[in-house]
Amino acid sequence: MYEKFFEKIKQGEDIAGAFTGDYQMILLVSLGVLVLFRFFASTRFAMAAAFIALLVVLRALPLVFKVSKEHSDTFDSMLFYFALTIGLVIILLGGI
Amino acid sequence: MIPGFMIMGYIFMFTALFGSILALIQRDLMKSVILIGLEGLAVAFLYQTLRAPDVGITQAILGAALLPGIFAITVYKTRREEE
Amino acid sequence: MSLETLFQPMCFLTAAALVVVGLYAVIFMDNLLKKIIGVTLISDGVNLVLITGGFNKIVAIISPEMYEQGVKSTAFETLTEFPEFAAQAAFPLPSALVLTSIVISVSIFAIMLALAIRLYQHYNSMSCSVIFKEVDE
Amino acid sequence: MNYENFFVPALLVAFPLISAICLNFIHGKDRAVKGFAFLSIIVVLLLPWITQYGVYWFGGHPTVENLEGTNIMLSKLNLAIVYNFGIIQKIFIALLALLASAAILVHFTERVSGVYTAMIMLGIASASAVIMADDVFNIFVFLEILTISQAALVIAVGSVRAYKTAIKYLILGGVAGSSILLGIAILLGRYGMLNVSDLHKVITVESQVGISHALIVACALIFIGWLFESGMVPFHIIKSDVYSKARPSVGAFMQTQTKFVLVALWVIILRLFYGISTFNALILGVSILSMVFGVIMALRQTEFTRLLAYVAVAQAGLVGVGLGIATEASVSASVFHAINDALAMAILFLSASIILQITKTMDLHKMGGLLWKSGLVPLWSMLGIFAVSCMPPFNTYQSEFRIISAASQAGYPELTVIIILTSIATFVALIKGFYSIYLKEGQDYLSAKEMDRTPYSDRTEYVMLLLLAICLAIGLFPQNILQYIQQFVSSIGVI
Repeated sequence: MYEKFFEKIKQGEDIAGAFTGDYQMILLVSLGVLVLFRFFASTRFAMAAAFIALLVVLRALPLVFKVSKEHSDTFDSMLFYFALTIGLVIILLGGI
Repeated sequence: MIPGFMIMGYIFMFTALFGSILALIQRDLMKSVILIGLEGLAVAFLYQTLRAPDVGITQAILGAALLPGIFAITVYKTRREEE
Repeated sequence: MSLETLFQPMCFLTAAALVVVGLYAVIFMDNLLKKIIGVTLISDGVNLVLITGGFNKIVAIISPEMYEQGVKSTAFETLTEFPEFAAQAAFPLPSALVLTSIVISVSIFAIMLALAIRLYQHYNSMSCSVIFKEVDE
Repeated sequence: MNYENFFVPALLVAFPLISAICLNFIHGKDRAVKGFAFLSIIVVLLLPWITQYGVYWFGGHPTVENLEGTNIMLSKLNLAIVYNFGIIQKIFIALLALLASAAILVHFTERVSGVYTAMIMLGIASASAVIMADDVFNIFVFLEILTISQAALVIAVGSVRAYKTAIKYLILGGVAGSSILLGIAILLGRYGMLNVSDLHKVITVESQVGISHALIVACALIFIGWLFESGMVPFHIIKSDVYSKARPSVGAFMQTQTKFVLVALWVIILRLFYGISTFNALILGVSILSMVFGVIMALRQTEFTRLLAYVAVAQAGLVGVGLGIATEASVSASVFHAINDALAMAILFLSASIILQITKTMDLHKMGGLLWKSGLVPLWSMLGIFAVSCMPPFNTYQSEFRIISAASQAGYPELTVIIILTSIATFVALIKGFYSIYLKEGQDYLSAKEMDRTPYSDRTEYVMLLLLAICLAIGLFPQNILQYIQQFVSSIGVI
């Protein structure tokens, strides 16, 4: 993981921002899992699930570069996420 | 006995649908613009059979004449073949 | 089920097909002009949904039997031909809405096509994979 | 002529539209454009304060009573378009007018473009119509006009990148607008009416039996339109792109529009679809995602306006978090946050406008060392950074504190952690931008001695000072505005 960051430093990218963003991602994933399971299952199960999610995220670090790669300005990715959202929203609201 | 305007309506539905699909699979953009005009006209007549004649007139002017016109100008200013 | 009763559902199906074809064009077609054509097809389909909903009193603000009663009540006694007309007439509100929405969508397409011409003059191509390629300028 | 009933709420929409049309016609005649623009700015700034409160029925059709012998479900039915104008609407429209006039005045120098001013007027008209209207179709029409005016303001920059952004925005906007219209068509086909209050009554009666599938599909379609208009998660990329490609002063105006439209449209969809069980959870999830992704992407940017744009998107996500929790305290806090954050972000966008005038670039790698070159602007923008990242004396602190306490009261203690970390990350991102612009050393243009002569617009600085003063005033006396917001939220009636 250290090497991955080191490569990015060599490429002249900003690392302080990347670290902050990474903390944010770790918190988002683990706390998001915690909230989800707390509402749809028991609290104890939620804590276990959040711990597992935390471990998975820590193994997959650094996440920020992957996230920012997905946030490109290309039209194709925008339309892809648009189409994904139309489906997800209808499913999640409980129609069809 | 099925009324005559409904038979016409089925024909217009068919035209609109196939016009739109054919417009999208053309390689020649001018042809697809003409087919889009056909689709707009079919939708305009469909409005007429659906008892909305005022919308039919507006759609015939805007959707079947003006819009293909602007599309045709665009195709004329850019390239005609799809790469 | 005769063709007569199927007329309105078939109109809805046509509109749905137009929307689906348009969405396909917007998402998957590469040519910029075809993407814009897809947006026109979507808006045509949505307008057709509105107009078809107004046909044949499917709009259920009033139940049909009660509507007949209301029309035949004392308030409308002098209008002898009115019940017949009211039984056949379409709901007028969607027509008014569609008029507005057609005009707005045509103006949006005009702006889009003007932008497409400008982009073509710069990139000499109408392909989205060329125009929207990510390059650091 | 009856002067008592002259300043009706419809004038708030009608006047900017008329002035936009006139400005379009006199485009090219510079002095006429300048005079007319100045006049319409004054009128637009004054109009919200002299308009009467109340409900406005177009065409003078108030309501009809129940017809004898028919089966209309409602006791009263609105026949025409209805506009509501209360204190909250007045605050929203007054702030919109303030920032719009700032966007016009900043570029009020040698040649004033008539079309550019007209598009800003169109933006005011459409946003205030969305804020006031109580009619679903009227809202659709003005959302489309809002999309057109925002795209036109991006096109006005005139570079190829701006054209690319504008055409992407227009295509996505066309599809999202059609999605809203399809939702309206389903509502109209099922209930036969367009007025939100009437629909609310009918849906309330119907939902005692059960939620129909048609209502759920309509909710999904209108929800997608809401996502586009408010720049939530799948659309945060294009929304931030639009903010950053337009001129920075126009960016300040556009993020204000987006935040107010977010709140206004949310009130309407909540009144229609509050019966659907997963609706609030969906809004909450989308808002958390756009908050976190917005702030992460802000940390990664190398262009100052894009950084500010992503911060604006993240703050809109924070507003959405409060709305998604949907208790009375959280909703009033987040409506308050929408107002505060629109003001605070506008300060930073205006400082970006000054920097653009001085350096002619927005790339953070090419800037640096402006601290002693730009007067007191660094101080104001530092205060603006404090205001955006929710530091105590400013107004955003008050509202964010209320959102956090409402979240922990409503049973989401995890959210408080995410919100606090978001504001810290916002601060880091903005300080990074501040460092690169003002403190970093060693750029070529500093040694070229051209910097001392580069003027920047004093007007922008005055507007920044005015906004800072408003921010401080609201931060010191928050209760003065918050009480009206609490009245407004309790008058929605479904939370």
